[in-house]
Amino acid sequence: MKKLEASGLTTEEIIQAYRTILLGRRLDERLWQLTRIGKTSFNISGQGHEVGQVAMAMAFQPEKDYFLPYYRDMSACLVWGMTPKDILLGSLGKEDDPSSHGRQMPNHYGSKEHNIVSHSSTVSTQFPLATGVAYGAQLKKADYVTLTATGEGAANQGEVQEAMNFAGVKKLPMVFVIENNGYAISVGVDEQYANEKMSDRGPAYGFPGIQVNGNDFAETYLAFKKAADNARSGKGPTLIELMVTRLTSHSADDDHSIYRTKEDLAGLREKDGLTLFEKQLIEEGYLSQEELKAIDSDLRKEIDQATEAAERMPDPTADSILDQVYAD
Amino acid sequence: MKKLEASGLTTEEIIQAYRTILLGRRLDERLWQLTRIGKTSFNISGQGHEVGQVAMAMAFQPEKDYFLPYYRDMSACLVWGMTPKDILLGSLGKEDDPSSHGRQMPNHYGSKEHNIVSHSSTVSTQFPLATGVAYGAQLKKADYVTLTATGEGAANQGEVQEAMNFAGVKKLPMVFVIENNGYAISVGVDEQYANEKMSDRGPAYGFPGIQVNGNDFAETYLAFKKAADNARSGKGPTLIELMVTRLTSHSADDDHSIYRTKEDLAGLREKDGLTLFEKQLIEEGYLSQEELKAIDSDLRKEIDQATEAAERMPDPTADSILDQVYAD
Amino acid sequence: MTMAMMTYLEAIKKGIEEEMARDERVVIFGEDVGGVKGGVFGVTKGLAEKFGEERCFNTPLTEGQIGGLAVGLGLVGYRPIGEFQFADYILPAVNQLISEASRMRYRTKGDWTAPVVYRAPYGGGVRGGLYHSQSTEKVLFGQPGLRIVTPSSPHDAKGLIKAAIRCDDPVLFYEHKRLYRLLKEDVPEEDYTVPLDKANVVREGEDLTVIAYGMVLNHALKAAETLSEEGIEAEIVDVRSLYPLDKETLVKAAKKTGKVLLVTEDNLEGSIMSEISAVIAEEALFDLDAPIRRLAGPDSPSMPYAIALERAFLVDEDKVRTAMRELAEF
Amino acid sequence: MTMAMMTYLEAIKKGIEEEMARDERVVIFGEDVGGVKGGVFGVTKGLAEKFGEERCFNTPLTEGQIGGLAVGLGLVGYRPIGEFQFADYILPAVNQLISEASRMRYRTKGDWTAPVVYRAPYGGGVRGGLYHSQSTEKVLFGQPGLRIVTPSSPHDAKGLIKAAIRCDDPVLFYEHKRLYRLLKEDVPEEDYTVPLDKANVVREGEDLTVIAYGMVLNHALKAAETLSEEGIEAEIVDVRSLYPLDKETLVKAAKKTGKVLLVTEDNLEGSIMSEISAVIAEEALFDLDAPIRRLAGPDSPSMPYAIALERAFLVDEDKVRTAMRELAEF
Ligand SMILES: Cc1ncc(C[n+]2csc(CCOP(=O)(O)OP(=O)(O)O)c2C)c(N)n1
Ligand SMILES: Cc1ncc(C[n+]2csc(CCOP(=O)(O)OP(=O)(O)O)c2C)c(N)n1
Ligand SMILES: [Mg+2]
Ligand SMILES: [Mg+2]
Repeated sequence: MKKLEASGLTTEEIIQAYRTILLGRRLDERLWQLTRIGKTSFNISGQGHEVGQVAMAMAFQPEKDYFLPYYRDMSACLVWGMTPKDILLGSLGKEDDPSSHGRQMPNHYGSKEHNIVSHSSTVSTQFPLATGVAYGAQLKKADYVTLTATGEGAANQGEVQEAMNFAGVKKLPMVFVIENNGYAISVGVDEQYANEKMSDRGPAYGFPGIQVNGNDFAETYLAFKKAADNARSGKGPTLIELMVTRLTSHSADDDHSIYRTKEDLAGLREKDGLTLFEKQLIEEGYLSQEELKAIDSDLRKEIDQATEAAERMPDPTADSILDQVYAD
Repeated sequence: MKKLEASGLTTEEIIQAYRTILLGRRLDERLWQLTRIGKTSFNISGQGHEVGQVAMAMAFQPEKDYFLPYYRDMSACLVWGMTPKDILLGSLGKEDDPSSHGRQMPNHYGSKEHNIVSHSSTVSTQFPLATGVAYGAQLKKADYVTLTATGEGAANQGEVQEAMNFAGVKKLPMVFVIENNGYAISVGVDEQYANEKMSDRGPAYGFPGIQVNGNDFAETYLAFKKAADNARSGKGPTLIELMVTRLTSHSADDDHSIYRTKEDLAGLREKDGLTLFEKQLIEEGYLSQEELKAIDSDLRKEIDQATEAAERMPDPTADSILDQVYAD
Repeated sequence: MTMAMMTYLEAIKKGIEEEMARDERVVIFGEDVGGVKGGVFGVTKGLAEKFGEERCFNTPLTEGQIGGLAVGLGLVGYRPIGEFQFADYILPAVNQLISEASRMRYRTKGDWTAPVVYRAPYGGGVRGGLYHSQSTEKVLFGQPGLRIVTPSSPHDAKGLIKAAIRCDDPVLFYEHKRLYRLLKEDVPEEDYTVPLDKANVVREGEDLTVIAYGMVLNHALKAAETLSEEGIEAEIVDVRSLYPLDKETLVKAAKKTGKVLLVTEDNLEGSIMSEISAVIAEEALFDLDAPIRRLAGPDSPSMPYAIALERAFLVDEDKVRTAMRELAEF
Repeated sequence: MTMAMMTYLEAIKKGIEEEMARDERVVIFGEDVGGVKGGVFGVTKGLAEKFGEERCFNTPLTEGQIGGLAVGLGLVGYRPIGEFQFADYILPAVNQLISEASRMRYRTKGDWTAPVVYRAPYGGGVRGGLYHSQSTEKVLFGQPGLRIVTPSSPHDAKGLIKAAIRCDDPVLFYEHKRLYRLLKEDVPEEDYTVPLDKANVVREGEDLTVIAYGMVLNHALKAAETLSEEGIEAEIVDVRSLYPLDKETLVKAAKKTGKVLLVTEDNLEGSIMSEISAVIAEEALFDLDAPIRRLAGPDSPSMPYAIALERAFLVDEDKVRTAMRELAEF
């Protein structure tokens, strides 16, 4: 059975998925560059999460569904409608940054225009918020679905349980995702939780919990499709544990070579969903090696242009510091 | 099969259990009296929880095990070593009240002497504390076990999840209890959680979760015995959901006839573990009707004496208001 | 204007009810808030029946969730009111209130907002012991983006809750649980609001200025009547807007008499009165004829249960009167 | 006395290490605290290896649990140190800190106690944006039973953390993250402690009194040097004990010069400086020659990320110097 075809998506959609996955990778590489040369002060990266995130996000209807992401969700936000320039404006702390207008650190993705709700740095506070957004759908009799994400470490926060518990009680139209990359900064899963799978927590709140391999595009897409469909049709929430890989250090302030074993680090490339996805594209005849390359060089150009455009944009000015503390 | 005998306890122990169960009931009745006549301002009652609590507490070794109770746990505290006078001193807000020296509201049971840790009114804050007490056993290489309790509504608090998660990770020698009486003040379980059983949450944190019928003395005792043994022998924590009945209104400030159905209220007596226990005692030949009566009148006398003794004790004086804010 | 006699509690209930009738985006929830109980104090009694279980509902016993649920509903256009059963139980929700509600507007420069109301009964003198008596407003005070208000009369209770519900900012609305049934007065049946950002001079006087809110404000008002017979006339200001403060009114009232007594039933240190003192010391120093005096509870961790201890903690009418007299005679 | 050059960070680490060596009841934990990482700032690096994984360990990412775990360990005789990775992330643990840690002793009249230390890096100027820059001490300030301290020099850092660990009260220990590597000085290698309840006059002067702590205290010290060349001599007091305050020292220093400048990098309103102002206004009013002046961040919800905004928020050396000069010339 062909792996990508199993998703049921069209060739066009699969190629579009690939473009977004690669865009996420190349854009993040650009953010690291900007950090290294001091044009931004920080980056936290979704490398190794891209395939899972794109497959996840494609299962939703971004023009009406809400997304409450966490800091690694750049690729999912691209599917939801944010542009590379939007992301860059945030990293550069520019006035037109749709996430925060330069007020939050980089990677705090949000966009009113695209139904992507702003998140804080305090992990997992978006979970209770997401239940409010989802309860709004019930009140409005609207058929939008709400998706919210966090990491496997942050998923242990009490607020996450409280939110999932409420979602179970109200059968809210929503999907919870735990992106499990095995680490919370330096803390491995053995020190983070003792249950076998984080997805086990869904049933503990009265709804399904499913673990999926985030490097398996079709498996991920189908699991989220089903979860989104269930939510939309009134069958209530689902928790999905998305198994992914953290290819980089936790953030620009971290060096994972200190606490990850040599074997772990050496094995990372093999666990890179992007490479696997490219192999599948070629094997299943979607794209040739040449075409992959062409897409890559297209995207690099797009990112260069976006970077230039973003850099030219104005910074927030000191006199705006008290704007929008309160209404009026 | 005889129900009580199945516990494996001696005749003496079973009769002792009965005395404590009945003492809990009669003492609580006294607290209600004191409230009605204005000698204390408040009561919150464990009526309907007594059989389960006594069976639970008897599975521990109060001379070394720690207990972090919640406000309905009077009967369990009696097993742990508190006396009726201790309880009364608390309800009357007396200086010698071992729970709080008159500083907390009634029913906030605690006793340094008996390893019963003070609890706040803020529900479930004792759960994280209990993990600290239990981690202390690991550090000391001591073989005490830590028991902590809350209600099925309060068990949804985020701090409960965080504590259970930690206990799973460290395989702490402890037992968590959720006393499920079907109501959190007026809120029924359907509005409180959507999982079938609260005990399902144990496995979600990597350890066993067991639901037991708190009116079944032997079942309860054996489940806690096993949980305590497992904890003591290094096999880690257990969550036990103790199914009990709330025979009274939530507290002296509540009137449950407003929100409980007529059938629910009418059926309460049938769900009273005390009556069932007495029937079993007679059926299985532990005690005669006469003997039951004799015990009852003994206990009533004991409570009368304790009440008189407690009432004679001094109140805290205004000038002590700033004592023990800080050390020194 | 048609008037109706109402308690402080009824006035709050009426305000909520009117807003729910006028704007279907208003929803209310919390522990025991829905169903037939309608709150442990009965503020929401009848609302579920009137507006349906979708708009007035029970939540599980989880305050962090109450805090965040409100923000989420606010994001998608609702006017949620989350009730904390006691002000003491805001504490598990502090993260949501500070990290989310109070910063949503600022961190998106207004793209997303949290037009939510949190209600919480606070205050002591009800034999509530350490955890049913607290004044927790100091914990949330000074978080720009969040408003904190509290009414001290039935009239203000109705107008202020209505203003809070209509406000585009998150508002933490404190209700003094001793005042619920203690105060009763004529309240307009018409629609009116009380501004969220204005202190209120509730009594005029020349001899000293008392600044307070809640139960102790009512003590000051009573004390002022008896002191008036002694020839002492107190200017009394109800802070009402606990945060941000209405500095203008407060400073003006301080300057007017030159003698300032700040009264709170909370502990002295870190209370709202400390900020008010600082504002006055900054802006009215040379108009003062006496040191600014703060009257407050002792610095014990909240209010003990035993009668003698509770009394020792409480700032009662006598203590207020004595402090007023002393200051007037300074 | 043998001295060794140490940064503020090294001094804290050394203090913890010495206490762990001297008292095996001391245990330390938090997110990334154990293992080889030893904290995101490296304060606990090496402690797990030295004292074992039982005494220095990682917790799951759950601050409420960190707060309560510490109290529980304190109950059974340990001297736990819980680390919050950033002071911003104390917020999920506020309930445990206020409802449990700060009230355990009082609510049992000393039968049970919580001799715990909570460490938290606070403060801005590190491009940390809204949630890695906050001064959250105002949230926990004024909770009797809880102590809050913060060192402003390497010397005090070592002595104060040691005193905190030995203290029978719960102590919230704030560490300014900008000072971690910025300050370096000779610190005694011997065992010493710095009292938890004493402010410290760090510079004597006659013209004005500056009261501050943390980064802005260090700005004031530098500004004082240059102002000295202009003939202005500032008395500078490090608050150090944020709660309870050492009122005696603060009031004395205020009276000495009659001109008081209170500096904090937090927002103005509800800050520790407001309480200090209130205390001085109460106890030193007639010794003042100028209104008490507070210099603080603007009332925006914490510190924005973009450079121009962060700068606009921060109270820097220039702003402190200007305020000092203005007040001296008043
Ligand atoms: C409440 C809170 N505590 C601590 C932090 C610091 N912190 C940021 S990310 C992180 C680890 C998160 O790990 P995980 O949830 O597994 O997500 P990942 O980064 O691996 O995707 C920590 C501890 C924070 N931001 N918020
Ligand atoms: C944090 C907090 N929120 C709310 C309350 C008010 N309250 C006290 S008991 C209670 C209901 C508890 O129900 P449950 O946990 O089922 O225990 P039960 O009383 O039924 O034994 C509530 C809401 C509280 N004490 N603490
Ligand atoms: Mg992770
Ligand atoms: Mg219950």
